[in-house]
Amino acid sequence: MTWENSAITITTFLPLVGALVIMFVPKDRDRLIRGLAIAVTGVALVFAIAIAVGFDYGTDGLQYELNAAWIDAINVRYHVGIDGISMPLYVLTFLLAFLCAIYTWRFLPEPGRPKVFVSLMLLLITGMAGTFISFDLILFFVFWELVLVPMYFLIGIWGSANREYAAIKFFLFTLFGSIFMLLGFLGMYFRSDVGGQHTFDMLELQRFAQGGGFTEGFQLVVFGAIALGLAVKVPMWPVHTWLPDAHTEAPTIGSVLLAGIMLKMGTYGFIRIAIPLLPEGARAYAPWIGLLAAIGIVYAALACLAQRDLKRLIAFSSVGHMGFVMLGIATMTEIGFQAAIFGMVAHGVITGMLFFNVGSIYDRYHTREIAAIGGGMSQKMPKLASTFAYVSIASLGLPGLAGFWGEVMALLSSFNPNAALGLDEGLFRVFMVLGGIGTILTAGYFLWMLQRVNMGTLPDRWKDAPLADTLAIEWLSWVPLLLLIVVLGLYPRLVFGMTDEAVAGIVENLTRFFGG
Amino acid sequence: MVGVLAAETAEGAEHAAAAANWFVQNAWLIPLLPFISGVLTLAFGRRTPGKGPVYGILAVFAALVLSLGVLWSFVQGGGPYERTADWFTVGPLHLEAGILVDGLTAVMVVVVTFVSLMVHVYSIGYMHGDVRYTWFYVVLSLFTGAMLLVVVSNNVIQLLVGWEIMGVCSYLLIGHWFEERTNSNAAIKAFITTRIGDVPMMFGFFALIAATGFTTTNIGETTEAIAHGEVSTLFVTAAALLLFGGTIGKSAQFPLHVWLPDAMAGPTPVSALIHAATMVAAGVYLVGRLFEVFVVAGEDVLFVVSVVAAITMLGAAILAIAQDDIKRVLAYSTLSQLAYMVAGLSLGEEGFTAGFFHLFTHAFFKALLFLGAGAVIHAVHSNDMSDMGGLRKSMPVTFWTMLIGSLALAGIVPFAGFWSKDELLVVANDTGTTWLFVMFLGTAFVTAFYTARMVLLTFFGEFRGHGHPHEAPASMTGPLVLLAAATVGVGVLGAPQLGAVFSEWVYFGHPHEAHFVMWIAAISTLGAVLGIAGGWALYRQRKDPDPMQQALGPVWTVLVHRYYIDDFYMAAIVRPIRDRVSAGIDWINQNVIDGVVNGAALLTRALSRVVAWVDRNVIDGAANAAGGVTGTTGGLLKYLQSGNVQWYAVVLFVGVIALTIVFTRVA
Amino acid sequence: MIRLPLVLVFSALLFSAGVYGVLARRNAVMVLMAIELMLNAVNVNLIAFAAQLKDVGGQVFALFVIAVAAAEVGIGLAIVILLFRNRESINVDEVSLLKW
Amino acid sequence: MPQSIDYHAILPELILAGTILLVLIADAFLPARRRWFAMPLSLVGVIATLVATLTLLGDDRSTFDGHFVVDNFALTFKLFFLAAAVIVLALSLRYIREGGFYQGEFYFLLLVSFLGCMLMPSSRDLLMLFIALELVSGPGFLMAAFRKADVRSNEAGLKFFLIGVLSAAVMLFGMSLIYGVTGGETGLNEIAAALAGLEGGELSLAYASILFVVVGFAFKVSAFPFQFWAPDTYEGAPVPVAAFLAVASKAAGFAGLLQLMFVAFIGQHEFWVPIFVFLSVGTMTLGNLVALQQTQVVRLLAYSGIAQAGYILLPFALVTDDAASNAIAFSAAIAYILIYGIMNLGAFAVVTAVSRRHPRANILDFAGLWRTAPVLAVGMTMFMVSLAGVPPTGGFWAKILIFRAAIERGGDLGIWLAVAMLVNSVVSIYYYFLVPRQMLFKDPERDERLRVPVLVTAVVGLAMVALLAIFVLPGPFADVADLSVFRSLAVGG
Amino acid sequence: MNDITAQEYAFIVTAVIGSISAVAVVTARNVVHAALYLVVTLASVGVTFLLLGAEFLGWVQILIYVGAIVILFLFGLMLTKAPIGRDTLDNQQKWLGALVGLGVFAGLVFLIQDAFPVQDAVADAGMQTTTEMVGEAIFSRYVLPFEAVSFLLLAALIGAIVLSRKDEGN
Repeated sequence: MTWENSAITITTFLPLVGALVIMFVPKDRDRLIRGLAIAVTGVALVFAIAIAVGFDYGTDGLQYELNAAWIDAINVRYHVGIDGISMPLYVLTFLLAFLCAIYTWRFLPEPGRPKVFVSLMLLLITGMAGTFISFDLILFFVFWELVLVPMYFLIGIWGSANREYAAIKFFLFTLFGSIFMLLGFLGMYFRSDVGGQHTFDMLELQRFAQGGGFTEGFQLVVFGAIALGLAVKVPMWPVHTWLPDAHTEAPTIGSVLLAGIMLKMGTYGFIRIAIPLLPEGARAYAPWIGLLAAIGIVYAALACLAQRDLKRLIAFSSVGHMGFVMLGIATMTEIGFQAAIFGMVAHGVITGMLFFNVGSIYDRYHTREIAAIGGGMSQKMPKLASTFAYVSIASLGLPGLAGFWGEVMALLSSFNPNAALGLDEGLFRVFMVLGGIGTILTAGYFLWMLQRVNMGTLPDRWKDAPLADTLAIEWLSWVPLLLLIVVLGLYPRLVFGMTDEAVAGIVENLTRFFGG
Repeated sequence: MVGVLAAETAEGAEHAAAAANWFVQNAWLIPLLPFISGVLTLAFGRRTPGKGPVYGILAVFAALVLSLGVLWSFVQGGGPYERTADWFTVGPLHLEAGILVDGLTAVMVVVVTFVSLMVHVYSIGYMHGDVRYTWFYVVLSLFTGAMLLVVVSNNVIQLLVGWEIMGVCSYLLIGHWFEERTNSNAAIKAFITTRIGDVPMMFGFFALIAATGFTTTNIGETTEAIAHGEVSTLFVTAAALLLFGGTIGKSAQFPLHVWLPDAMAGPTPVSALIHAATMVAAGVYLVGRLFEVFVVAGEDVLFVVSVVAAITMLGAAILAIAQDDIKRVLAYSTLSQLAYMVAGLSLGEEGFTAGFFHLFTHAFFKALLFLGAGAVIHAVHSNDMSDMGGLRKSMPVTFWTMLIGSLALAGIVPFAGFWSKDELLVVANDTGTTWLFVMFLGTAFVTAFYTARMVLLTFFGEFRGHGHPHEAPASMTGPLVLLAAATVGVGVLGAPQLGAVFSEWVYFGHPHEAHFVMWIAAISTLGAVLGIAGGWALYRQRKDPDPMQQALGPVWTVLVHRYYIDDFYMAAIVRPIRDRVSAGIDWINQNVIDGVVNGAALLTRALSRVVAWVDRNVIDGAANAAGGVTGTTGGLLKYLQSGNVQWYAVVLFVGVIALTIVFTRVA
Repeated sequence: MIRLPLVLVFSALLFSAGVYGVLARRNAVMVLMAIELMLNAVNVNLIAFAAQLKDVGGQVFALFVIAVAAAEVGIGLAIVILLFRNRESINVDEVSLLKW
Repeated sequence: MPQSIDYHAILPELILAGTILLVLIADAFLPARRRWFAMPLSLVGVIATLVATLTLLGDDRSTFDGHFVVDNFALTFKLFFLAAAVIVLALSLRYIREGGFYQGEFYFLLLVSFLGCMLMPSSRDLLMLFIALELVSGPGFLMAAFRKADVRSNEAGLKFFLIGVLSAAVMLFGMSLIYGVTGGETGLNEIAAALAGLEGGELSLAYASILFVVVGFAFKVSAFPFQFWAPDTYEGAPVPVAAFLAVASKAAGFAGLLQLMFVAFIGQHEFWVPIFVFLSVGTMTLGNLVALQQTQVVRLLAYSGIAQAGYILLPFALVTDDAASNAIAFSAAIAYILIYGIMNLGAFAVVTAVSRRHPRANILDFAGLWRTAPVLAVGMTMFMVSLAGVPPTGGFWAKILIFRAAIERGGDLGIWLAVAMLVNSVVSIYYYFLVPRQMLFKDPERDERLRVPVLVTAVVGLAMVALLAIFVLPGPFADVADLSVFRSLAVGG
Repeated sequence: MNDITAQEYAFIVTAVIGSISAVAVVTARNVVHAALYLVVTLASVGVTFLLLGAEFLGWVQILIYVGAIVILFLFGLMLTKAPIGRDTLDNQQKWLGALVGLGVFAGLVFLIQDAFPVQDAVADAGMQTTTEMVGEAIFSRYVLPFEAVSFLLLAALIGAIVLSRKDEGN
C-alpha cells in the first residue's frame, strides 16, 4: 500500500474510524468527543488537500487509483480513484465537514447527545466522500445509500418541530429514487460483456458503451431509471418537494451538509455515470432535463417569494441553483459541464454558508419566521447581518463572487448546446431566457428577504433580547467560506483549472460517439 | 497543480499603435487602487483617525493623477493600447484579464476619478456623524473601482463583472439609510430594474462570444467577429438590441427609467457621483465601446435607439417641471440629458464624438448641481423646494456655483453644456435627422425652463423653511468651486473655434471634424433664453399653487404621477408576481406536486387496508357467511369474531384443491 | 387377490371423511379423531402399495406413521386438556383470542 | 443389506441426543432453584455438537444406503441450526427462569426440535424427511403452548398443532402416493429416477402427490395460503419459542424443501415452477400488505417473516433446465435463509428484552427505546433496515443475490418476479420503519433505563456485527452459499 | 379377465363397514358413539392390512390404535366433559366442510382411477411379509428414523405430562 493507491481510501474512511473511536469514549466526556470530531475532520481535510496538491491536472485519467477485488460472486470491485471532476467536490466535502465539526463545538440542538450526533456526522461524511471516488457502480450505490441512514437520523432526532415527517419523507423519496437507480445499474451489469464477463466497473462500462454495447432502446429505459434516482437527489423539479421539508427541519449541520454536498451527489452522478455510460439516453433526455431545469429555476424563484420561513426560503433557492447546474449539464457541452461543476462547488460554499447564517439567526431569535424576526438585524447584530447580506448577494449571482460563474457559464453554454448531439439551439435559448428571468427573480427574493430581515428598525420585542453578535467560534467556522466565496469569484481557475481536462475527456467521448 | 492554478503572468501581445507612456501601460492600477482602498477602509477604517475617508481620498487622488497621465499620452497623440493576462479557461473559451486604453477610456477615467474625488472630499462634510460613515466610504471606493474597471475592460465578461458590482454598490448606497422602508424599497427597485436590463445585455455578450465560436470574450475580437464573421444580419440586430437593453437599464432610458428618480433616496453625494455623473453614463459608454456592433446592425437598430432616447429626453424633461423635490428635478434632468447622449450616439459615427462630449461636460455640471443641491439640503434639512427660497444671501458660494451649473445645463454660452448641445444639434442637422433636431431643441427649451424654476424657487424669494440656513463647510464648498471651474473650462475642449481637441481623443472610425454653425447656435441659445425667461416670468415670486398647475390642469396630475408608469409597473407586474403568482406556486407545490407523492404513499397504505380488510372480512367473513347459512343467533355472534383455526383449515384444503385443479394438468 | 384401485378408493374415502371431520367438528377431540382417520388413510395406501410392489418399505413407513400418530394424539390431547382447564371449553371455533 | 454405519457422520446427532437425555435426567435431580442449570448444560452440549460438526467439514459422507448424507449443504444448515440453538438458548435463560416455566422440560423439548433440524438437511429419504419434520414440529406444538396459564398461549399451541398435523397428514398422503407411483422408492435420488419414467395417469397422480408433499413444507415455512397459524402462534408462544419457530423451524422447512425440489422432483420443474411462482408472489405480497396494519411487533415480525419466506421461495420459481442458473438460484436461497436468520434472531432478541417491561410488545411500547436502551434501539434499527434490504446491512446483499438470480434466469418470468420482489421491498420499507420511528423519534412514557440481560445484549451486538460484516465483505459469505449447492446441481445434474 | 377373489370379497365387506363407520365417526351426535365408530373403522383398517398380507402391521394397528389410542381419546373426552348433543358437536361451516370433503374425495378418486384403472388392474397374490423382514428393515436401513421417532415419543410423553398436569403455581 503506497500513498499513491491508498491515499483516498485512508482519507475517505478516516471519519468512519473516528466515529468508531468516539463510540468508545464515555458519553459524559462531551468536550473530548467534539474535540475528536474536529481533530479527525481536520486531519482528513489536510489529507484531502495533500491529495489535491499532489494531483496532476494535466491529464483526464484516474489518479490515486486502487482497484481491488471485493465481491467476486457478482464481479463487484473496490475500485476507487479520483479525477478532475471528483477533486473539487471531494475537497469541498472535507472542508465543510471540518467547519461543521468546529461549529458543533458550541452549537448542538436538542436533545444533545454529542456522541451519537458526532458519530453519525462522521459516518455521513465518509459516505458522501465515498460517492465521489467510487468507480464501481455497486460501490457507488453503497456509499450513496450509506449517506441516507445517518442523515435520516440527523433530521429525525435533532430536527425541529416537524422533524419526523421530514425525515421519513426524505428517506422514502431518496430511497424510492435510488431503487430505480439500482435497477438501472443492474440492467447495465447484465447487458455488459467485458471479456465474457458482466461488470459494474464504470470505466469498463464506459468503454463498452463507447463501443456501442448498449442498444438505444435499452439506454432510453436505463437512463430514465438512473436519471430518476439522481434527479430525486439533486433535486430536480418536480421531485424536489422533500428538500424544503428536510432543510426546514434539519439541524444546522444537517442542512449545511445536505445542501453543501449531498445534493451534489445527484448532479455528479449525471456527469460521472448517466451521461458517459449511456450517451444515447443522454441525447434523448437532454432537452427534457433542460426543460425541467429551466422550469425548476423559475418555479423555485417564485416559490421563494412566497416563503415565510427563512430556512425554507433558502431551501427553495437551492432548487433553483441546482436548476442552473442541471441546465449546464443538459447542454452536453464542455462549458456546460464545467459550469455545472463550478455551480456545485459554489452552491456548496454559498448555500452551506447561508445555512450556517440561518442557523445562527435561529439560535438568536429562536424563530425562523421572517415576520417574527421583523427586520433591523443590522442594528443589533451588524456583523451577522452583513455576513448574511454578503452571502445572499453572492448567492444571487453577483459577478466577482462565487455564485456568478456557475450561472453565467451555464446560461452561456445553453446559448449553443452540443451540436454533435443534434440538440435544438432554439429550444435551449428559450431555456436560457427562462434562466435569465430566474436570475432576476432570484435577485428579487433575496433582496426582499434582506430588506425584511436586515433592514428597517429592530422591533421593540427584540430591543432587550440577548441578541449576541457573531461569536468567535462562528467566525472560525465561517471565515474560510467567506473568503472562498470571493476567491472563487475572482479566481475561478481554482475550480475550472481542476476540472478542465477531465470534462474535456468526457465531452470528447460524447462528441466522438455521435461522430462529431 | 501550481502550473494550472497559478495565473500565468505571461502577457498577451501588446497591441500598441503609437508609443504608449508608462501611465497607459499601467492603467490597470487605476481601478485597482480604489478597490484596495475599499478593502483597507473596511479593515481599518473604523480605527483610523477621521474614521476612514483618508484611504479612499488618497487612492482616488492617485488614480486621478494616473488618469491624467493616461490622458496626457493622448494629448500627445498616443494611440489605443491593449494589454492582457491569462485569467482562466473554460473548455474552448479562453478568458483574459486585460485593459484597453483608447481616447474614450482616457476621457472616462479622468471624469470618473475627478468627480469621485470631489465626492469623496465633499462627503467628509456631508456625511459627518452618519451611523455608517466608514461603511459609506467603503462602498464609495468599491464603486469607483468598479466603474473604472468597466471603463478599462478589454473584454465583455470583465466588463460585466464591474458593471454588476456597480449595481450592487448603487443598491447599497441608495439603501444607505435602510431604516426607512422607502429607502430600501428604492434600493431594491434600482437593482432589480437595472438587472432587467442587464440580463438581455448578458445575452448580447453571449451572442458576441458565440460569434467567435466560444473562443474569446475580447471586445475587439468579438466585435470584429460580429462585423465580418459569418453571422446573419438578424443575429447582429438581435445582439445589438440585447446589448442596448443594458443601456436602457443602467442609463435609465424609457421604459426602465423608473428607478433613477427613486434612487434619489440615497445620500446626495451618491446621487451626484453614481446617479448623475458616472454610473448612469456607463450605459452610454457601453454603446460606445461596442459601437461597431450597432453600426453593423445598421439604421433600424439605431433608429430604435434614437426613438427610445427621444421619448426619454422630452418626457423626463417635462416631468422635471412638476417636481417639488429639488433632487428629483435634477434626477429627471439627468434622465433627459442621458437621453441626449444616447440620441447623439444613435446618429452614428458623426454623433459618436458629440454624444460623448456631452457625457463629458454633463458629468461635471450635473455633479456640480447635485452637490450644490446637497449643500442646500444640508442647510435646510429638507429636499423640498417649498421649504427653501431666498438662499442666495445665506449661502452665496453654493448659489454662484449652482448658478454656473444651471446655466451650463440650460446651455448658455460659454458654459460646457452649450458646446456639447450645440455639437449634437449640428450633427443632427448634418445627418439630416430633422425630427431629432427638433426634439433636441424642444428639450433644450424645457430644460432651460425647469432649470430656471429650480434656481428661482431655491435661491430667490423668501426663505420658507425653518431655522437659519448657513453656508456649507469648506470640505463641501471646495469641491463645488472646483467643479464650477471645470464646468466653465471643459467646454473649450470641444469648442470648434479652439480646434475641438476632444474630437481627436474620442472618435469612431476617423476623427470627426467638429464645426460651428452660427444659426444653429443662435437658435439653441434663443430656445434656452426663452425657457429661462418663461421661468423668470412664472417663478420670480413663488405662488401657491404652482402656476403651471393651473396652466396644465389635469395634465399636471399626470405629471405628478409620472405618467402613471410606476403605478402601472407596480400594479401589473411587481405585486402580482410577488404576492399572487408566488403564492399560487407555493400552493401548487404544497397541494399538487407534494400531493401526488403523498398520494402515492396513501394509495399503498389504503391498499394494505383493503387487503387486511379482506383478511378479516372475506377469509374469516366467509366463515361468518357460512355461519349465517345455518345461523343460530349465538352462532352468528360467535362467528363474528375471527381467528378461527378451522377456517384456516378450510382455506388450507381449498388451497390444495385449487392448486391441484389449476396446476395438475390431468391427461 | 385384491385389486389396488379398490384399496386406494377406500383410503381416499377415509381421508375425505377425515377432512370433513376436521372442518366440521367443533369439539377438539373429535377433530383429533378425524385427523386419525386421515393418517389411517395414509397407512392403507402404504400397505396397499407395499403389497402390490412386494416391498417391505411401505410397511415400515406405515409403522412409523402409526408411531408418529400416537405421539401426535398425545400432544394434541395434552394441549386440549390444558386449554380446557383454562377456559372450560374445547370448542375449536371459540379459540379465537388471537386474531389479525 | 445390513451395512456398517458411518458413526462419524452421525456423531453430531448422537452427541445432541446424549445431551437431550442428560438434560432430562439432570433436571430430575436438580433442586428447584437450580433448575436453570439445564440451560448451561444444553449450551455445553450444543457447543460440543458444534465442534463435532466442524470436524466433518470438508469431505462428503453418506451412510444408510446414501439416505443420510453429510455434504456442504447439510453442514451449512447444521452449523446454522446450532448457532441458532446457541442464540435461542441465550435468549431463553432469563425469560424462562422468570416466566415460571418448567425449565428442564423446556430445554429438553427445544433440543429435541433442534435434533429434528439437524436431521433435516441430511435426510435424502422421504421417510426420514417426514420424521425430521415431525421431530421439529412436535416439540414445537408443545412449546408454543408452554405459557400454560395464558389462554393465548394455549390457543397458539392448538392452532399450530391442528394446522400442523393437518398439513402433515396431507403431506403423508402425498408421500404414500409417491411411494406407490415410483414403485416403492423413498430415496430422493431414486425417486427422481423413477419419476422420470412416468407418464399419463400415473404422472398426473405423481403431480398431485408432489403438490401434497409441498403443502407439508409450505406450512412449515408459512407460505401463503398455509401461513395463518404463524402470526397467532408467534404472538401466543413464549418469545424465544417464536424466535425458534421463525428462524430454525422455518429454515428446516426450507432445507427439506430444497432437497425435495432440487433433488427428488427436479425433473418435474415445469409442473411445479408455476406453483412456486404463485406461492412466492402470493406469500410476499400478502405478508407485506398485511404487515402494514400490525400494531404488535411480534405479529409484525411474523408477517415480515411470511413476506421474507416469499422472497426465499422465489428462487424455486426460477428453476429451469439450465443447471448453472439453477445453481445460482439455489445458492441465493441459501444465502437469504442464513442472513434472514441472523436479522430475525436479532430482532427477536430485542423483543425478548422489551417484553420484560411490555409483555404485549406493541409497536408503541418501543417509543423512546433509544433513551431507555440505546444498544437495543440501534440494534433493532439495524435489523429493520436490514430486513428492508437497505444498505449498509447484510439484508441488502440477500435481496441483491435473489435479484441477480432472477435476472440471470432471465426471460419474462425472471424479470417479472424481480419486479414483483422489488415492488414488495419498497412497500415493506414503510412498516419496517415504523419501529425505528418509535424508538428514535418518540419519547418513552417513563424514562428509566431498561434492564437488559447480558446474553441478550451480546446476541444483539453479535447480530449487528454479523450484518455489518456481511455487508462489507459479502464475498466469503457468498462463497459459502455457493459451496453449499448440491454437487448434483453444480455439475449440472 | 378379472375374477373376484375371496380376499377381495372380504376386503370389500371390510371396506364398506369401515367406510360407513368412518362417516359415522365424523357425523355422530354423541361423542362416545363417535369414539366407538372410530374403533370399528380402525379395526377394519387393521383387517385390511391383514388381508393385504401385512400381518405384523395388522396386529400393530389393532393393538396400538384400538388398544391404546382410542382409550386415550375416551380419556380426553371424559377429562374435557365433552357435551352430548347434535347442535354443539358441529360448527357452523359443516356444509362448507362437506363440500370440501366431497371435493377431495372426487378429486382423489378421479386421479386414482386415472392412474390405476380398475379394469386393467390385476389381482395377483401379494407377498406374505413376516415380522422379521420388517424388523430387519427397521434395524438396518431405518434405524436412524427409528431412534428419532423414539425421541419424538419421549418428547410427546414428557411434554404431554408437563402441559396436562395441574401445577400448584397457577
